[in-house]
Amino acid sequence: MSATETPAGVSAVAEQPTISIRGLSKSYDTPSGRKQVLEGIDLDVAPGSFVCIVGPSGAGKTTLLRCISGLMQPTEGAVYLEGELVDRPPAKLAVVFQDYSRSLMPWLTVISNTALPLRSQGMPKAERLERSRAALAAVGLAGNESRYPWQLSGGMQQRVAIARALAYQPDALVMDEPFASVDAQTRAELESLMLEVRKEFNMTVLFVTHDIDEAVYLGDEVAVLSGAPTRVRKLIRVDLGRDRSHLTTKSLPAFAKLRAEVLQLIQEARKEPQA
Amino acid sequence: MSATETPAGVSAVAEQPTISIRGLSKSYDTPSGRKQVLEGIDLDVAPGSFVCIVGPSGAGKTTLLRCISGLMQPTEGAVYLEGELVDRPPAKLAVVFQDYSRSLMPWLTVISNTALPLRSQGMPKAERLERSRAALAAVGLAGNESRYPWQLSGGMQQRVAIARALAYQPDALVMDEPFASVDAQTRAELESLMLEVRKEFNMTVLFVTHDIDEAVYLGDEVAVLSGAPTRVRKLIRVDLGRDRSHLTTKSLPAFAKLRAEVLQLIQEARKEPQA
Amino acid sequence: MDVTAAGLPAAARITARGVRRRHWRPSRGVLLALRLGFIVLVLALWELGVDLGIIPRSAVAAPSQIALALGEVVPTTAFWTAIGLTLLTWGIGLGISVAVAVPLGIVFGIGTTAYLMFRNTIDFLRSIPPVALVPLALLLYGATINMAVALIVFGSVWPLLLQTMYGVHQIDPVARDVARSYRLTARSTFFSLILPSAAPFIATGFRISATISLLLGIGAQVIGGAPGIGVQLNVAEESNQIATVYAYILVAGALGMLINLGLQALERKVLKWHPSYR
Amino acid sequence: MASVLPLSVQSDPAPWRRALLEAIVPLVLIAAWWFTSAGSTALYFPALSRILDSFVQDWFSAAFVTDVLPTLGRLFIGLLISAVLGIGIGVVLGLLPVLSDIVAPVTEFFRAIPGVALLPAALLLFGIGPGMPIALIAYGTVWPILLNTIDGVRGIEPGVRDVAASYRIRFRERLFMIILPAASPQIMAGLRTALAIGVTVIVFAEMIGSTNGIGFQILQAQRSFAVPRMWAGIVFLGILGFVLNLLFWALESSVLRWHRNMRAVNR
Amino acid sequence: ACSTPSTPTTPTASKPGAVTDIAVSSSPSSGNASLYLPIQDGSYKAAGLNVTPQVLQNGAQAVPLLLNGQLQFAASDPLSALAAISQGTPISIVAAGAIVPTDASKDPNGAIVAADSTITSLKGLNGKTVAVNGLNGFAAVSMKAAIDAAGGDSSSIKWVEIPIPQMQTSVANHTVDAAVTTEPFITAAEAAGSGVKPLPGGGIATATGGLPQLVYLASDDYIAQHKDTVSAFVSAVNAAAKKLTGDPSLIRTVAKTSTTVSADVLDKMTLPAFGPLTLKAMTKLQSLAVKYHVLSGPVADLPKHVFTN
Ligand SMILES: Nc1ncnc2c1ncn2[C@@H]1O[C@H](COP(=O)(O)OP(=O)(O)OP(=O)(O)O)[C@@H](O)[C@H]1O
Ligand SMILES: Nc1ncnc2c1ncn2[C@@H]1O[C@H](COP(=O)(O)OP(=O)(O)OP(=O)(O)O)[C@@H](O)[C@H]1O
Ligand SMILES: [Mg+2]
Ligand SMILES: [Mg+2]
Repeated sequence: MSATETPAGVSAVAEQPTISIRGLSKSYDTPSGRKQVLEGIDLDVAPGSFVCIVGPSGAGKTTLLRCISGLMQPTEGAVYLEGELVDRPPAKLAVVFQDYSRSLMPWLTVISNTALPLRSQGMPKAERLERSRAALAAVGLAGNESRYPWQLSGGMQQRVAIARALAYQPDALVMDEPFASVDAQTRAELESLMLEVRKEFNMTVLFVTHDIDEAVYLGDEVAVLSGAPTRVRKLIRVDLGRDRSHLTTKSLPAFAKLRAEVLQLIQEARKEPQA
Repeated sequence: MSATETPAGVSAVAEQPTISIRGLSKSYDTPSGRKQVLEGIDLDVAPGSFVCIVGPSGAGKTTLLRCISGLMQPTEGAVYLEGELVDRPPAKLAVVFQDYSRSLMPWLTVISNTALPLRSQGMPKAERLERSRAALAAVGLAGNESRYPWQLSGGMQQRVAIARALAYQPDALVMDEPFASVDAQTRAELESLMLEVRKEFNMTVLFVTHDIDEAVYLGDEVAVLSGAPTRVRKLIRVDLGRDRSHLTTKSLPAFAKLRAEVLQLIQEARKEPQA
Repeated sequence: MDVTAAGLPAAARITARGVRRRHWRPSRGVLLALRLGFIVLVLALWELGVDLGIIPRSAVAAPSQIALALGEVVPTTAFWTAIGLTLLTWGIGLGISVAVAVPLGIVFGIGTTAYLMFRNTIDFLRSIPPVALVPLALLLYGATINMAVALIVFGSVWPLLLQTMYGVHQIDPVARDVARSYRLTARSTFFSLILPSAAPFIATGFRISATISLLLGIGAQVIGGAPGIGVQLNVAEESNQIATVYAYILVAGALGMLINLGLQALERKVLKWHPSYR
Repeated sequence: MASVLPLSVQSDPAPWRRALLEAIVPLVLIAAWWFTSAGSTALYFPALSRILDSFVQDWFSAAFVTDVLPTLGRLFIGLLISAVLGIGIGVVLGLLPVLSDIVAPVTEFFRAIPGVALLPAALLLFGIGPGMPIALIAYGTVWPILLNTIDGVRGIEPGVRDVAASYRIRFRERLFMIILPAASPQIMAGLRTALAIGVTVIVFAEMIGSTNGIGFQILQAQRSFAVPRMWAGIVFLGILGFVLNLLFWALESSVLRWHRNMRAVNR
Repeated sequence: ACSTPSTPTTPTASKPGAVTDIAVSSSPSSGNASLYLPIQDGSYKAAGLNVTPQVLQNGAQAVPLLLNGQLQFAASDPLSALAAISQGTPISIVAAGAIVPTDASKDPNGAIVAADSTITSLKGLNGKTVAVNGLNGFAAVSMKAAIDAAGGDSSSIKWVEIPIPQMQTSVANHTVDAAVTTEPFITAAEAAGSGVKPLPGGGIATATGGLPQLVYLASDDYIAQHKDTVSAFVSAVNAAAKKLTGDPSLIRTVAKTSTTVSADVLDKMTLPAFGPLTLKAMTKLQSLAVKYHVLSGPVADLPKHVFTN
């Protein structure tokens, strides 16, 4: 991972992209025939950049993330992580799943869930507990360490899943609607947290969201997907600088313009005939 | 259910409330002792009114809804539906669960999931299929009837759960963050759908959301909960009339004022010491 | 808090009335009493059945007679030796079964290829009655504990193997993806995902196999003469002492009962996260 | 398919590959048995060829009608009874955990009663007609089904349970569209276990009061030291179990199709 | 190939003065009195044997134990022994236990019928359902022979297998019409309220009087290697049989400790008879076995497998 600071929103073409998606297509086999979901997706994510993905429900965002994280093989095309073909889940990539409640192990306490990937890496107990505790505190769950996931509210479960990914400290982080179930205030705090974390660890982040404000506020780039079969309809560069804050950034005229542009694109996408 | 139109946002004190919550407290028994979640909640929901509930993540919204829908017994206090004590799930009340993916039966197709409650009521096949199909179409899922839930995206699953509740045509509808996983555009459409449905069937709706815009836009009243142990911090009357639209309503100055008020209350709530 | 709007009664009074709980859970003491009560009821019906001649005395002894016979048998060392040997046989047999069945079941549950290769053989083997193998077992091991253990293993490996396999199929696909994407090591995947996922099924299988082991152990004693309460049972049977026969049967049943109640209690602890026990 | 553990569900292999995989181990074992036992004079380990001779003679003759068919009938009826009882009672006890806790000591007691104790009672109730082997088969096979049904019903996903309760799904739909499908993976595991136990119980069930049947013949062969015949009977039961499992597999894959497909998603 | 392991687990050579440990399977019935008496009166010890009886349910299960050396001798149904020998099992009959008396009035074997049964003789069993302990056992064959000797037709009878302890209930309930049983169950049948009664003239002495109904087996290997031990054992058993003949009180004394039959039943019941093993008796038994299809033909070299000093 390069240590040089890339100007926000400028795809580092000279540099090797952290994530590179080339002509990716994916179709599902169903009893009623093949269902083409993704069709020829091309996308480059520069090291340390934060790319938000927005698109209609059912467009194929989750499918795309699953291909990127090596959980699924594309029908055509390929994904490269730091130049290497992704044909299995790569080591330094973490995922926050959309279906957070099922992604937590009900037999493990909150802290054990968070520490599980670290434990599997052989990290000493003290260290992994400390890291997990810090991650849980960061998402506002301090004090819930020894409870079980099914004793938590939906939003709390979702934050456990986020804490697990953060504690893992991956090079690349893939998040599927990670803030869907938290309240506005917590959400704003988590957004700030994401920006901080990204800066601190120079993480590359791929972030699916349905909240357009969030996409524009967080992203260096926003990829708007079309309706099925899905392509990248437009990749919008967000030139709002790297230091953002809820109060100032969101009141910038550029923010409002970008916001409107994304909204417009999504509305058009949804009007396209669905397959 | 009364046929007379109640002025929006005016609690019909003269009339019997559809849902009436009296001194409701709830605590969970955990190995580390009792955990008080709700503490003395009082709330009346007039027939045909739309009440939104907002509050910090983990405040106890889901817990409250579970008590109202008879799935859980309060530790203290009681809930009445149309004057009758709720001590088991009442017949004319439908629930949309927060954990939608677990609330769909994976062994049933989408349409069977939607039609199951109707089937259980003994509705003839043709009628229940028609109703279910209409409900699925209303949430934008036409054409997915014969697929299985696990073949759908997260947002689509969530909409199946909504369609199931709508097809049931209950007197009272309880929804727990029902639009959390759908895109902005679909969300706006579903919001409009909710307002229409409410009007058409004169349904009473209790609606948990984290989206403050949504709460103010949809609700006749917005109940803001405090942090744990949770009470109703404030019940805000939303005097925006019954006919609302995204374009006009959201640009009203009253809307912005209410929005700011709710946000302010939530921020305060989150700052309270957590139990 | 007397906010009695619209003529509703005060809340306090309502809760006092007590509302229907979804799952009524008796306290431990009450449960114990109910259990004992049910046992007493069954014993009373049994006693009455025999006393009134509905159940012929010559076939089934009355509980009172059995109690008398038990009174004679229990103080003897032969009785306690027999129980000890029976439990020893059971423990070794079940232990080996678990050690074989659970790992194999997990392998077969995970991999299609392995399962396809062995499923026919397994279905063949598990349909062979252990009773029919008694002469072979006797030839190989004699009328010993080893013989009984061999029969137990042959009979009780299969239910556990199958249950484990089905349990592995139960893994939530999302949890599976978590394990893959965080690249959990084989060890972590095994202990933190596969085993807990399959645990409810394994627990059921464990209770099935535990009883089968006991039955096969006693069977091997009755038929093959391996040491244990089966032999005592034979002795009593040959001399037409029905009450003593039933005393031993009662003991066997009681052993099974205690073992399984113990296993259930253990299960409740280990699976406290599971919806059945939450 | 190279993850750390092959956790992803492997795709079903092509039919020919599948057939090959399924056949290879049995073929190897049969060959090994054939060659190691050839010319054997050991009393209890006769040559496989002698067993096969006996097999053909014993089972593909008049005995098919007089012994095999009656046994199959008893097995079928016995399993049917235990499936109905096991699932029926299992659902009731699964839905009423308190009741199942109360009766647990007594059921666990009866479950652990040795077969020798059952014979007098069975003889008393069913005499020496076909009722007795049927009853014994049912008794022997009901437990795995019962236990699995209870545990399967108890372990139903709370989310699903909440839906059933809040929509007031009436009992019929709750049973057939929620409880049974939700518990079906575990019930199927129980049935599968019961199937093989049923085959093994035949020998025990036809030990007393019977005058025909596969189990009866195996016991007679064993007692008269006709070891090849005894082996032929054992092999027959093994094959019977294997065939029944094939049939059961067809049933299971239709009942659990949703389950299999759901697991297979996202390969 | 899998071969029969014949690992002698007990001390082999019988050096003078040394004690040889011997395990014998038996059932705890009074028919084994000639096995138990030498234990009690010390004649085994005098002959340098230390005999440990082991209870085993049926003789068929004892054969593998003889072959693998865990047992040196085994009590067995004589027909089961003949069946084993006819299949080439390397075992021999070394001694007789109880013998069917020739005097029908002293026969401890017999049939029972329901208390309200109209069957009065063996002939009356024609066409009925009769329970036996083992379909191809000594009792069944003897009873068939007895019925045919009494002018009945044993082939018209439906024979079913039921364990002896369950016979009384089965007969009383009319599950079967009659059952072939032995003491102490016949005495028990005489008791009022048992629901069954002995069938008059239902014994087997007429058909198999003088034939052994219980024999002791040893493996051919063992006999070949330990001729002295076998002889010592057989002599002790035969001597005991002689002592027991005509001394009912001695039988009772032995049975009191070797079985769990209660003393008052022992006092009432018909006691077994004892006698030596003869080739003539075994040959006769063999021809009955062939006649009633227990054996498909005469056993090749039967004399070799009947051990007579
Ligand atoms: N296993 C499957 N079999 C068949 N079709 C599937 C399967 N999984 C997903 N799909 C289909 O693929 C499409 C894309 O699904 P995906 O989950 O990627 O959408 P998404 O963009 O994440 O939507 P959402 O925002 O609602 O989560 C949907 O139409 C869905 O029905
Ligand atoms: N089964 C349980 N045992 C113990 N505590 C529980 C249990 N269920 C919920 N809680 C606790 O009760 C509190 C309220 O939970 P609830 O699910 O009602 O919150 P919520 O308001 O719906 O939050 P969210 O917006 O995140 O869904 C939380 O602190 C949670 O940890
Ligand atoms: Mg998605
Ligand atoms: Mg909630």
